[in-house]
Amino acid sequence: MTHEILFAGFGGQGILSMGMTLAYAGIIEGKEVTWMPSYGPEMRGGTANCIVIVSDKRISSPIIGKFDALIAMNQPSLDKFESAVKPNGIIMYDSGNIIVPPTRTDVTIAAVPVDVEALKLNNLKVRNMIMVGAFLSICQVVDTGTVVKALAKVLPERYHHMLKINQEALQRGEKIVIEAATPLA
Amino acid sequence: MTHEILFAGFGGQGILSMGMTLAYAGIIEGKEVTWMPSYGPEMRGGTANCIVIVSDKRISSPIIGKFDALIAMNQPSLDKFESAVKPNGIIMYDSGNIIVPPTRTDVTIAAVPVDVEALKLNNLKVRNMIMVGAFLSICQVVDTGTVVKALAKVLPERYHHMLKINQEALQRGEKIVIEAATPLA
Amino acid sequence: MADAQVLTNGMETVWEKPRTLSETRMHYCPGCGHGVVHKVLMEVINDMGLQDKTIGVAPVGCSVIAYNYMNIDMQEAAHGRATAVATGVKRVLPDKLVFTYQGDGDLAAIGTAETIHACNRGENFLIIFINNAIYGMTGGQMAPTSLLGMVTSTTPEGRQIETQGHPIKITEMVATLPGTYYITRQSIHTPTTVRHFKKAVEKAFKHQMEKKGTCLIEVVSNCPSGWKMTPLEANKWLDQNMFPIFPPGDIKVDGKLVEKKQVISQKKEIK
Amino acid sequence: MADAQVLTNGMETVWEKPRTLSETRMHYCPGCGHGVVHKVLMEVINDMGLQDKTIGVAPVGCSVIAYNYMNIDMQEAAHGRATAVATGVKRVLPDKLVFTYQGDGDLAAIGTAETIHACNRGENFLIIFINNAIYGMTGGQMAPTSLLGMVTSTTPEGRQIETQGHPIKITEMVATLPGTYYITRQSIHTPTTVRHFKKAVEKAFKHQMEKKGTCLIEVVSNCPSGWKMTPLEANKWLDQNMFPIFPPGDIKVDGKLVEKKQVISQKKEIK
Amino acid sequence: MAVRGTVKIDIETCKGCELCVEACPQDTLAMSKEINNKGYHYAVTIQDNCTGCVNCALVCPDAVITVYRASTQKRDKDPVAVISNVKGDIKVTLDNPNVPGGVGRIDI
Amino acid sequence: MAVRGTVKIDIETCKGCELCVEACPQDTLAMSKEINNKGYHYAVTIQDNCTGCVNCALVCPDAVITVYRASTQKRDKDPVAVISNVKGDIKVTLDNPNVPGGVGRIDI
Amino acid sequence: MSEVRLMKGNEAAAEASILAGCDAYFGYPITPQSEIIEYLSDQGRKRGMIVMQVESEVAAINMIYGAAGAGARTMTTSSSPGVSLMQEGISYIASAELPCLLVNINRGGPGLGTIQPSQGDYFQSVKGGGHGDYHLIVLAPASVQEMADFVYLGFDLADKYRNPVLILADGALGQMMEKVVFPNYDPKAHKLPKPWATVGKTPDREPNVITSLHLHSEDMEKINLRLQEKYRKIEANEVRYELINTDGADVLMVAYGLTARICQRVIELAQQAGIKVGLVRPISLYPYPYEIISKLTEKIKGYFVVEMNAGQMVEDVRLGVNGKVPVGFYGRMGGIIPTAEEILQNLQKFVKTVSVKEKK
Amino acid sequence: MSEVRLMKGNEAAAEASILAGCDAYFGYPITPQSEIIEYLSDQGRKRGMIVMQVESEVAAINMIYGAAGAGARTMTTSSSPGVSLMQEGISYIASAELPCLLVNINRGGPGLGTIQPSQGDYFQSVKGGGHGDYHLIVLAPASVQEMADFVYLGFDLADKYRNPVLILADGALGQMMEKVVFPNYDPKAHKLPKPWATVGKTPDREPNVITSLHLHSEDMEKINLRLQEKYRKIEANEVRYELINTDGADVLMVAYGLTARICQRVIELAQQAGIKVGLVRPISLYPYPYEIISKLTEKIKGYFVVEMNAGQMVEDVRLGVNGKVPVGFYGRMGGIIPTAEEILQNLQKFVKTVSVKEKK
Ligand SMILES: Cc1ncc(C[n+]2csc(CCOP(=O)(O)OP(=O)(O)O)c2C)c(N)n1
Ligand SMILES: Cc1ncc(C[n+]2csc(CCOP(=O)(O)OP(=O)(O)O)c2C)c(N)n1
Ligand code: SF4
Ligand code: SF4
Ligand code: SF4
Ligand code: SF4
Ligand code: SF4
Ligand code: SF4
Ligand SMILES: [Mg+2]
Ligand SMILES: [Mg+2]
Repeated sequence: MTHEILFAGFGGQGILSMGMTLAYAGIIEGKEVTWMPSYGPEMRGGTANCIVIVSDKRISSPIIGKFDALIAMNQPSLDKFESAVKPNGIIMYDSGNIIVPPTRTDVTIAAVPVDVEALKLNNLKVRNMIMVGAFLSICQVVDTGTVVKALAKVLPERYHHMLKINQEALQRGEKIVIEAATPLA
Repeated sequence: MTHEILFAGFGGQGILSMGMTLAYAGIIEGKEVTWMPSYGPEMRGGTANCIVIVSDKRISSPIIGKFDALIAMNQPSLDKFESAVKPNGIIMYDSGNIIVPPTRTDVTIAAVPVDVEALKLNNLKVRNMIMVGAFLSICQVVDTGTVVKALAKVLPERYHHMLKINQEALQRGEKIVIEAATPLA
Repeated sequence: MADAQVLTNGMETVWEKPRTLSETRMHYCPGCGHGVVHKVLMEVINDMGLQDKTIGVAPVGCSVIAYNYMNIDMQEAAHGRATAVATGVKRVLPDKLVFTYQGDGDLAAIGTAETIHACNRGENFLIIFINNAIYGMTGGQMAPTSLLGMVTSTTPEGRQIETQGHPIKITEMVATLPGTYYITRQSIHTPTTVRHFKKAVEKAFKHQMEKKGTCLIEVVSNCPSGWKMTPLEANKWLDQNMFPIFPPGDIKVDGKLVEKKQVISQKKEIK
Repeated sequence: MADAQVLTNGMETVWEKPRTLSETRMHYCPGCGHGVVHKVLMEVINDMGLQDKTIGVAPVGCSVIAYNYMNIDMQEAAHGRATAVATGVKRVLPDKLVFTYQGDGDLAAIGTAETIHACNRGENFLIIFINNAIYGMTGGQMAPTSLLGMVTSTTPEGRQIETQGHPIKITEMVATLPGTYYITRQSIHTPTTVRHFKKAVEKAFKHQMEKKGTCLIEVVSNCPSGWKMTPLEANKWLDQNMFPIFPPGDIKVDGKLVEKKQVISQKKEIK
Repeated sequence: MAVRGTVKIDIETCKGCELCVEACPQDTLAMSKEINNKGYHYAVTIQDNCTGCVNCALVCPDAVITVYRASTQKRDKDPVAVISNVKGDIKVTLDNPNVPGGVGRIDI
Repeated sequence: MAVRGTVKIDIETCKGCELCVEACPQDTLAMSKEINNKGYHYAVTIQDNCTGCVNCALVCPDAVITVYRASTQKRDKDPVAVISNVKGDIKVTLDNPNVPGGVGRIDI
Repeated sequence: MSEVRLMKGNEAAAEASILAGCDAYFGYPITPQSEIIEYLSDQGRKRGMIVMQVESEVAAINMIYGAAGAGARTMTTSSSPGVSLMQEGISYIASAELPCLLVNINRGGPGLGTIQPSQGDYFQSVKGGGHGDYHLIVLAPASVQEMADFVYLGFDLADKYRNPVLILADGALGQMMEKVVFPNYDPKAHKLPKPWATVGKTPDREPNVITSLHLHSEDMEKINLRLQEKYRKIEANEVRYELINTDGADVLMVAYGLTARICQRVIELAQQAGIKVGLVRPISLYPYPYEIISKLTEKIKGYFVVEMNAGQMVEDVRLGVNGKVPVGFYGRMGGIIPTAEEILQNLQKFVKTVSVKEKK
Repeated sequence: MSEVRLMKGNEAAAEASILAGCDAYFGYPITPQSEIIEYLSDQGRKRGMIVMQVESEVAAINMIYGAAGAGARTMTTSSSPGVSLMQEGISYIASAELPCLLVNINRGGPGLGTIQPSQGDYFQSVKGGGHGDYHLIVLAPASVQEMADFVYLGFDLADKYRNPVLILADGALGQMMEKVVFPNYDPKAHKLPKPWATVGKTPDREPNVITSLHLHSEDMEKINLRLQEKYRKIEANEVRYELINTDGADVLMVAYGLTARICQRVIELAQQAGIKVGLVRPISLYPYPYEIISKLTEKIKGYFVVEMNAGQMVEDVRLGVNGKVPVGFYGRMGGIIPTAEEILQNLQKFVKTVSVKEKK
């Protein structure tokens, strides 16, 4: 099984680390992974995106034009990449930031209100983990438990007090999708 | 007719300008010429030499390994290039500077006491023109008259008062060889 | 525009974006000093009517696409070579006005030789030197002007003398060269300093018209992103940490070194 | 040897060629200062017993084959890059002694950035800077230190400020950098100045052993060939024309700038 | 009381750096709670006590602010808080008589 | 009178720059009229009044000169011209009593 | 040390250089390689490496010269414009035969260009961007693991041949993350003695001199001949390549680095489309695997080269092929990475032309 | 102006640049090209050219960028190590499409090497020593007359294609004297308008910008494609070569510059020895005369390349030949100029092998 996922959004939304965490979780589960950022002009701000491939076998090209899933964290990203999702693929988007939803009818679409959920957890920094949790509940690329382990690797020591809240965020993300499962299916 | 001549000696002996004057004279007579210095390491002093080719037809290679004539102004130059003269060629050398004369028997050899002659003219700067005069009397590459014209071109204006003494030197050079003609032949 | 309802009838416009500054939105991070400098520079060119006479040279650095913002003819130079490029321009167009717009990495590291020799030849152009003590564009590495102990991505333990030497005061160095005419260190983090800076730019262009030689204006500036601060924090940090090492004030005026470092005048002043 | 008959029985040798100077005949022109500097340098290394601890770096310039004369390990550097090469050497061999031997073209033109940044980092080595106001090796072109009005093969009408700028005083410039510890300008055209120069070299090596930072000794030297003078004329010209622009004396001692230019002591002195 | 000056802010270009807020001697400006299309909180006027001193425009890196001043040099007292162009629940500060008035705040 | 010092000159390495001649406070040295194998006139001693002051050796760019000094510090007057190692017709200058003696000429 | 880590290619190369016992690093920041100097500024310094951010690339390469000449394992890294600035220094290092490791994280040119990945520096790397006849040993990694592995290999080859080694990788390889395992590499066991280094002349030997100057042509020609002899030896011993799916293939793609990875995907897609293609992946770009390319001509209808440039390696492939089969090319420039799909499309066109030819 | 003068190649190039209306020269001394800067410092300045000896080759090439961008005819000259230092700047100039003239008086490398003549910078010149995909138009004179003539030609081609032009000549061509005639060349009639130059923005147009930066890959690729299109045009229009004695020849030598002159002597000697050889002399090294080389394969038994390097142009000849006939090579390095006699000797060996092959 090979999963080819695109994470996209504003710089500063934690796009790259979302992908990195997922990739690390893949490694922990003994899979092959690549994480490929699109590094933009040498300036702060702007948009950021990364491709993550998690696979059971050796990964040939880390560069792909079509994706199994798109995680879009802002409007421009959704607009730009909606058409790059394979038929029967998945589009997850941050409904707090995205006003015009996707229009494709041949893919699974999930609107995730990460802001609202993050506020519930009293921590806006975990928005991206809520999204990851939500995504994994739809597409089990790796175990959420592994993601927590991966976070312990990805986060520098000084942030390890944040592990717990991130774990909660992941679970929160999983849960809301399950709650909303029927309308999404 | 093509003449391939090598001038060689110490830097400062006017080796390069001897060749240059001859080449310019060739041009004035409507011939093809090349003048090729061997430019040594980027330092003052040391040895200097140049190849001059004067020909009636287009000159192919300006680089040659064998010469019709060698004008040697010091011992190392004579030692180094004696063997590079073609059979039946000419070796002219400054007998004031060269103690061990050439040993070849298949070439015309002329020892020219340029110092002595220059002293007679009361001008040590014209040694090289004495040598050119001597050479031309043996091998008429160009007319000595043309050489005088060439000098007017080669010498910067501020040295034009030197033209007359150079002309005398040329003639002096011609004369001593003619005087010595019998033993040389 | 949301402010359209604000009534401005019977009012005169006392400040508006100069038309020499293009409509293109600048890519600089919020609060970055580059924008302020661009704005003032273009104001002066506008006010003095120099748009058709001025050629700008901006090398690689955050301001590499300054040509998108400055509505004048411009050349983008290789990293460190702005003064060489400007020499080429100015020598063939001696009656035009030329300025370079360089960062500290550009002017004081890779471009050191070009900077010093342009000043030594007294190239008759203006050097605008944005000293933000960091390599902004490439993501916050140490610059030659980074302060001792300053944490950057290549000095995670702070800049150490042993391996990285001292912050270099190249402005003071070039002031010692007879080719330079007007050398000053300015900043643009408060309204008053912006006014002073503008005066300095005007002065430098006038000197250039009179063919006085090289003028250099160092702008002690910020890099909120590289310093990892908010713009307000950055400007405060600049005031407290940069100024002791890079004190503002004129260093050379009318071809003469200013004996005591002159502090920017405290008296009230308005445009 | 023709002098063999000179009687030296019962006499002590008070000066002989140091064994650190190789037997190879030097290629320098008659009277060229390079030879004197080589000799003194090798004397010091000999006297101080540093032959096995010293690595020299000579870049392109007339002294490019200094390695043929100096009986120590040496590296030949690209034109202008001697201080960069020396940085590489010294950083990996911090307990060895390193010096560069550079001409004015090398150190003050193409190598300006490397010179200034090595000094700014306070690289713990000695820079010997031979200022002969000309590019000797390439046949007498203008150097950055050529005097105003000086005729060279690239300034046939004399050096003009307008196109070639002023002779650059890079020694004074690097003295302002905190990384430098001992900066002095010497000459070697008379017995006394040779003695002074030797003292300076000894001092610099001692500072290096104590890891004090960069030491630079500028030697105001001659180039009889490039200047088109006899050696005696050249030394006289040096005295009369070079010294007013490049006054001899210490510029920075023990890490502190010397306030007034100290003139080389006039009192009698013998080795 | 007549309005002495006013500013127009291009809120879509504003990057929310707050430098103008800091620079305004009248506390005329504040940051919106709303964000613009680029995701920045932008500067807004929260009082109509602007003197047209230009400080805000001088420090604004993005040349976002245009400043107007009343042609007549009438100087009234008693400023009144006029709230304009507010999208969120901004804390509105009334003109503080202790704030130095006049035409330019002095900074070093 | 005893000889106080003397020098040995490697005439084949000498490049005839004359710096030693200029530097010698005793006028002990002069240039030969003859040339060596490299074509240079070389330095020779023309008097035996050398004091072993080393000046000549210090300025010699080619490290051609070795200097010896009498171990005893006897100082005799009356220098005598001793001509050594002369190949050509060199003009020999006798020691000039006006030349400053002593151990080092002061130059700047 | 056999822990599996997720790292950027740049970081992997940096970590590997620490493990390879690199004594000293001198460099200058430039995108997309700055992670190397940043990683070393932290980890390298902590673990005893001399790590210096210096005034320019020109200074950096000449510091490498000095440090290598003094016997150190030493490395610099940069990206295209910075590498161009190093060309004089590289020529000096090659001429003086100093072992060292250079890394070029290639971005799009010419000029300032773009910071996006490119393979536009192929010619500069393999034909010699500097003056004179010299060669770098050039290695082209295709994965993050190889970004690490080629660092040890590079240092070892540099020592073995007293020759500078260049790792040429496009920007994407520097920026992407993959898993990487660091082997047990004992630098002490690998570092060769350097009796020629300038470390201070001891009484038992003549002075050591590092130089590339030989004023007399005869001497310089001797140096040139010695270098050429060494290059022949390198060409005989150090050619490295990978053959993927070459058996039974009608057409072989030739690609290195990232494009070789993408071509592997092309093979998968082509199989689905019923086209029999394989891949020759040169690992050493100098010495170039001319021989295998020549040999395989006997079994195939054509070669199809894929690069992120205007077609530079094509010349080397053609030199290997020597007219025996047609050589096609597809490339993208300016920082654009071609997708497997577009390569396939162009490959199909090529397959058609060579098949038509065959029929005639 | 039709006076015949005796001049060094360097001086002839310098004089020609004055006559060609070169507005500004920026350079740095280096043997064996210093005569150019020296001649211009005297004659150029006197006759109104801006002539600057500047701090380094790096500065010089960037001043060329500035001056060319400001619309001037401009030139710099150097020799091998100095040219290596210019590679970043050259890549920028090529990318920004600025017309200018560069001259490399090639000496022996690599490294500091020797100051004697060499053709060792062939690869650097024609394949691109700088980063990225670009080409210089490269002209190889073979006489002092051409040292002058190619200066006008070079400036004109530079203007026509907005592309840097390089004159590549070995040191001997710079140092040797031959007669030279300067034609009547009116710069005003040749200089093309440069509406893109940065001379001050007038109200009637948008700002002119000289840049090589294109942050977005799509934009950069467009630039790359435009450049490639230009190169195809140059390849179609500007190939220059000379054929000497090719009719009826069994073997053709290929040589450029000074070696082409020597090979003419070889032809004479070979005729005496009863061998039928001719010479293809590429004049433009880029664009390279592949086509004629390919065409002539039909009539000959082999090509024999002669260079003063380790065999760099051989690759281009082989690319032209494409396997049809054998390609031999003879070269000298380190500053040694091969004599006609030694070339002949090696040529004879080659002739023997190709004749044997033929028999089989
Ligand atoms: C030859 C070369 N080396 C390195 C770089 C990468 N680079 C681009 S900008 C820059 C430094 C930017 O710092 P600075 O000049 O201070 O400008 P700032 O971004 O801080 O305004 C560097 C190292 C480059 N483009 N070219
Ligand atoms: C990159 C490069 N540019 C130019 C040269 C030519 N070159 C050799 S030495 C030299 C200058 C010599 O002058 P200086 O450094 O003053 O030393 P000097 O010969 O006067 O002692 C030059 C320009 C070179 N070798 N390399
Ligand atoms: S990185 Fe720094 S210098 Fe660059 S735009 Fe951002 S704040 Fe300004
Ligand atoms: S050219 Fe000048 S510096 Fe060089 S050796 Fe001769 S005198 Fe000395
Ligand atoms: S013009 Fe002055 S008073 Fe008005 S908002 Fe701006 S800073 Fe405040
Ligand atoms: S200074 Fe300008 S950009 Fe910053 S908040 Fe104020 S209006 Fe916005
Ligand atoms: S040692 Fe002194 S006295 Fe003797 S020759 Fe030399 S300079 Fe003259
Ligand atoms: S100083 Fe030395 S080289 Fe010069 S003349 Fe005297 S002995 Fe000879
Ligand atoms: Mg900066
Ligand atoms: Mg010099």
